[in-house]
Amino acid sequence: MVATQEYKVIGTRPIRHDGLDKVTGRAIYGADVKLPGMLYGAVLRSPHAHARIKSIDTSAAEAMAGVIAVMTAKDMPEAGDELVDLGEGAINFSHASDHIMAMNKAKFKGHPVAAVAAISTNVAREAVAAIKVDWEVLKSVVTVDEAMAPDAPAIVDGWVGDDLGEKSPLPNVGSHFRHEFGDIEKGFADSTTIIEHRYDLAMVHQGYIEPHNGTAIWDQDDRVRVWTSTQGSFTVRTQLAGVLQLDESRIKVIPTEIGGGFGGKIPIYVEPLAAILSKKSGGKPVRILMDRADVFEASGPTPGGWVSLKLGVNDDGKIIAGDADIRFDAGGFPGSPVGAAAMCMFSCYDIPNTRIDGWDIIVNKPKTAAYRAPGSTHVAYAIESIVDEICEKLNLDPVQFRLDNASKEGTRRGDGPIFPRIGNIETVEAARDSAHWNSPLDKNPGNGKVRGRGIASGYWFNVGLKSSVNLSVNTDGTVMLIEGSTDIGGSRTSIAMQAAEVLGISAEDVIPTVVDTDSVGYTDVTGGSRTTYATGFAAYKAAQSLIEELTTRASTIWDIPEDEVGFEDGKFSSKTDPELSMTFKELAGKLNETGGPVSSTGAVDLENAGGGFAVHICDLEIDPETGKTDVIRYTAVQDVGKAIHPSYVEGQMQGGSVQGIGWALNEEYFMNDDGQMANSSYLDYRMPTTLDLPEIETVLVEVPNPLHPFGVRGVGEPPIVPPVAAVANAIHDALGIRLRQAPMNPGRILEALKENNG
Amino acid sequence: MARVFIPFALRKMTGGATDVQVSGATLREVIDNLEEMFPGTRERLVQDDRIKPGMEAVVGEQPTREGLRAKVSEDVEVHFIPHIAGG
Amino acid sequence: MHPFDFVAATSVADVNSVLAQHGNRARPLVGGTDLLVQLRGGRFELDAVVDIKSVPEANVLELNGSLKMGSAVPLAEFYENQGVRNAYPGLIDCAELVGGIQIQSRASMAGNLCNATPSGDTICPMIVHSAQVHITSAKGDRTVAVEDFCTGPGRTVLEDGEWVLDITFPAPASGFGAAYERFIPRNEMDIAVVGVASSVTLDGSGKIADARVALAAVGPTPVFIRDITALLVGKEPTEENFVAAGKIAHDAVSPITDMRGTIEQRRHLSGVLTRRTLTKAAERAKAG
Amino acid sequence: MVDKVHVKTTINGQEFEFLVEPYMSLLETLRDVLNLTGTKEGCNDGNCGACTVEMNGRIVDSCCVLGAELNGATINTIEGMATPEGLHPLQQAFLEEAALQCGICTPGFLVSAKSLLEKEPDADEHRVRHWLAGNLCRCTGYDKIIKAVQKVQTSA
Repeated sequence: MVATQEYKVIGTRPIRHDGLDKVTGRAIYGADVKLPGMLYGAVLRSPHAHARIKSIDTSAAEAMAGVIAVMTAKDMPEAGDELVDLGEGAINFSHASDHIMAMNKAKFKGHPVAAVAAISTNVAREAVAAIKVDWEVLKSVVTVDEAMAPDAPAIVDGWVGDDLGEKSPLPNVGSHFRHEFGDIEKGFADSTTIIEHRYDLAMVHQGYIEPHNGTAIWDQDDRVRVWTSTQGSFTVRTQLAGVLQLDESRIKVIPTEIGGGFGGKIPIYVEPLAAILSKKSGGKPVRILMDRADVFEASGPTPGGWVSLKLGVNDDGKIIAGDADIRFDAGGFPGSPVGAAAMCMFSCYDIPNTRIDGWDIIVNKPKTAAYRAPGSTHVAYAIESIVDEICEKLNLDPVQFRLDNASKEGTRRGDGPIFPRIGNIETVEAARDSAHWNSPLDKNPGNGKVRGRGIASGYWFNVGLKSSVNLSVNTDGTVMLIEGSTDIGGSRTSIAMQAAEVLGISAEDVIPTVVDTDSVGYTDVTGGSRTTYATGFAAYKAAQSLIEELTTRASTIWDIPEDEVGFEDGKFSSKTDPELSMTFKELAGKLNETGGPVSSTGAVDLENAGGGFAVHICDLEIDPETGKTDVIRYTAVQDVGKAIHPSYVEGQMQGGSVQGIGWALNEEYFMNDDGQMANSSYLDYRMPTTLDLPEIETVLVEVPNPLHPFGVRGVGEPPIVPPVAAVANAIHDALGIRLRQAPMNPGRILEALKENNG
Repeated sequence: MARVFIPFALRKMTGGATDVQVSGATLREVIDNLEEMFPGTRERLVQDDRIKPGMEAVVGEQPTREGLRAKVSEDVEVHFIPHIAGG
Repeated sequence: MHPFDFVAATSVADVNSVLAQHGNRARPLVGGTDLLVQLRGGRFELDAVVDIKSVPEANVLELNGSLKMGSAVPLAEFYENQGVRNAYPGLIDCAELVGGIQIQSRASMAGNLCNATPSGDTICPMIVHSAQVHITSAKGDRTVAVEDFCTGPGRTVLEDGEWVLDITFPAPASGFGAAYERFIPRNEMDIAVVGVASSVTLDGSGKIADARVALAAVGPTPVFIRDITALLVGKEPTEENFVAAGKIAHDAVSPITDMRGTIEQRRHLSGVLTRRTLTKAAERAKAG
Repeated sequence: MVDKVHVKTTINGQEFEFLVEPYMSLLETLRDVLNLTGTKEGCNDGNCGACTVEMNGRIVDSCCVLGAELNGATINTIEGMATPEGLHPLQQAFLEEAALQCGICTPGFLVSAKSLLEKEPDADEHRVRHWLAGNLCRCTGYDKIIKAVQKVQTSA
């Protein structure tokens, strides 16, 4: 299970470089930015889920003492109405602009309609409260099924969605696509066991603790500076350029530390409003912070919706047919991750005949964004539950069934392409061999409660994309590493460690800094589980160039040909004269006599890192009288490629697992009849607390990724995929009921028990 | 010849064929030749001389990072799939 | 947020004077864990808040047979008092589960009572302990039983200028036991889906001399069910009788369906938790 | 307009004297008036603990306290946890155990955990989890946070 290659730095657990600032309160996050002369912004948000703006009267706000600037959508530049590639996903800037501030119509509760900059937050809020909007409240639709009704109100005016290559007659279809391979009818005809169910999931939020924020200066030369906590400063720059209709070179994005993202801090929200208010106030800095309710109601949660799945199995216990219909609510604009969901649908299994329909449906809820393996958790809930049911029905061991049907190199994915070398089987085997799976579970512990165990698999892609790194050598033998990947969970260190490994120095001797968009080459978002892989690869390349240059310098010092200088184990030495040898540090001290500073650049644009697989095992205890459920033991097994810094790999697995557990048990957007989220606070959104969890055990399966010099694979996303299904299967093991609606909260458990008992 | 998998939404243009053999040394040539075989397919795959936004071309096993310039070898599979993002 | 003045009161007279001046545009501040959040959320506006935490009479915690608890005594101070722990385990049940430690450092039972949410965790336990609320104002003092204090969601018997100075709990009778249990989906930090407080007093023969059951989050105010008292008095503290009491609770409550639970779930839980808390209260009564 | 309130207080052992708007929370006062931005806002309604500080010996959510209440009070924030001699053992353990990812909840957790270890140095795992339940973390799943606290307990 352990990669065989010997490393000096990789695989160790150094203290992260930014740790000291973060445990002392010194680290500067978005809300900590304070600039001289700064104004404070506030946003007026729609109180209605769906309403036309008949008029807006900002005069009272403008007249208030201390108010410097007021804006509405009329102040937003007109943006192009076409799809533009963002590297990580595509965007329609006209929709983006309308999303950031509603032009004619609020499409979800919390949709911004005006904003104010004032001398204090309190004045700004009072001014916002003084803005009068004349609303025409429209019927709202918040579920996929409501929004697809022929008489549903059209949410995006003029939108016509694509339905399998034709224009959709329904107003709220963002798109409908299909993947179909093999002979699906014959597959089911040949099946001896067929199980079909629909699985519903509520919309859920990433739940990062730091609210969105943005501080901007738009100066008289039309240069815009923006401070924000984001997963991708360059992505923010591209989005701002599109929405503000400026050249990218006029925009400088300065990323602050970021308090969690999980996909939700890729889109922009308040940043362009701060910029426009700054422009309107004569170039004064303007800071806007969201509050927690804003975050829930008006940032980018992950979709709710449903997955209807039918699986057919033959007498040999092989899945030979799979037919899925996936419908996601995109929010107030088209663009849910239903595409990725479809691509993950059958990824853990080798199924010859498959059909997948994906529907992206516009509803009156916040526009969805990515959330850790977006879409994959939804489909895993369906397929892993049905696989569990098949195993129960046919009396098959769930692990052996997964092994017998496992996708592997050469398997055709549900969306068509063939899998390269993947670690699915190794991961299932590691789960099979884990201490947890082999431990007994007392299903009736005698305290009136019952226990159950569930297992589930999951898959995510792990993307590659673009990253840039600059290195420069200090004369004391340390190396500065400049990168553009914002660090959400220790990536500075995992990237620095890769450079250190190449340079033969310690992790501490590589000093990483995340810089603004003016100061390093283009770098895609910290997301898609790509950062340690792609930015680490860029660091590797930059370090290789550094060694090349330093080899030249050594040859200068020793006055021998370059090709006679070797570099191994952190030492430069002559291949012919054993007396001539210098460590990296020694050579660094002599650079001033060899031509001055040495620096290098590494830039990559990588293919996907190959898929990552996770298998989770969940034990839980249920009070059948109340439906109260507690997870009492949990193990996450995952193919992680090579773990650069194992502590932070474990941390990703633990954190993703716990988000998934929260999703399974309690988290949801609870919508009231007016299309409004009734529980837009941490109090009622019910994310897991320390007391709701056991230790999260981790098993790292290290199958090195052949596409990366150290074998790195993305690790951040697969851990959120299996938990919902693992919890569902454990509930079934405990109570004999199958819950097909998430969250599987105590109320639903009680209802199901009641139905079961007649 | 590359084996080009036709996205479902385009299968009307290919008479229902799910995959077709198409010649071409680069993705651009493959798509051009596909257009000759099945008029109308090109504009569904390409915009402004690039793969359409929101879509990725898989040549072999992975989405290509080289766009229409991607080399297409004999017997390789070509797919057009939705763009993969992540969180 | 509408700007308001801050007054740090050091005497009952200070508080009375501010409240007399501003009427319903002023309120006492103890923990702030409800008040400040509600002000910030625009639930209502105030012109003044008066901090009563430095008023000596609001800070008493006197255990002298009965228990007198000032309205500013934070939950943490209450449950850290060993004498109180020994005498009133049924109150400790609720004091230890409001919010997290941070909230318990500040919030008081009187504050919880005056906030008057139907789900308030400490109100029902006070009811089953037959607690009396000491209300004061510039016009004079009066006393109200806790079960009569809340009149609707967020509404109480307090009139403009009045505030709660302290709450008195009678000395636990011999053979008295009480317990509180709430149902929440998580293990902390939640609002009760249903909360039930029960107290049982056993006579010398082990029969029930008195029983009080009150439920949270199943009606517009905390619900004190006198029918259960009537059912149980004179009976044995048996499982069967407590199940019957639970049935009464199940039928007597009038919950709503909202984000925290459904009508059916809340009725069901009312029955279960009534049985459980009566059982626990009776155990404590036997032990005590 | 309302009058500002005069506040004299001790923060991290140092005396401060300033005027504050009467309606400003302690959190806003620390961050916007005193520039002590180590205390973070996560929810502003007492449900995440990111703004935890110690006030008169007890941990509180500073979003649910008024700045004006500081008068005469003693406050300890994350900024006062390390001394010129070095980090607090909890800070060191959080670094060594990788008990933070994004770090936004970290100051609140550290202030809460410090208070627990001072009051109940022998708290068992359940009690540690119970004490810290008012502090939300979304990155770590809490596992490494609990281990870091336990590490300090066993090495003390």
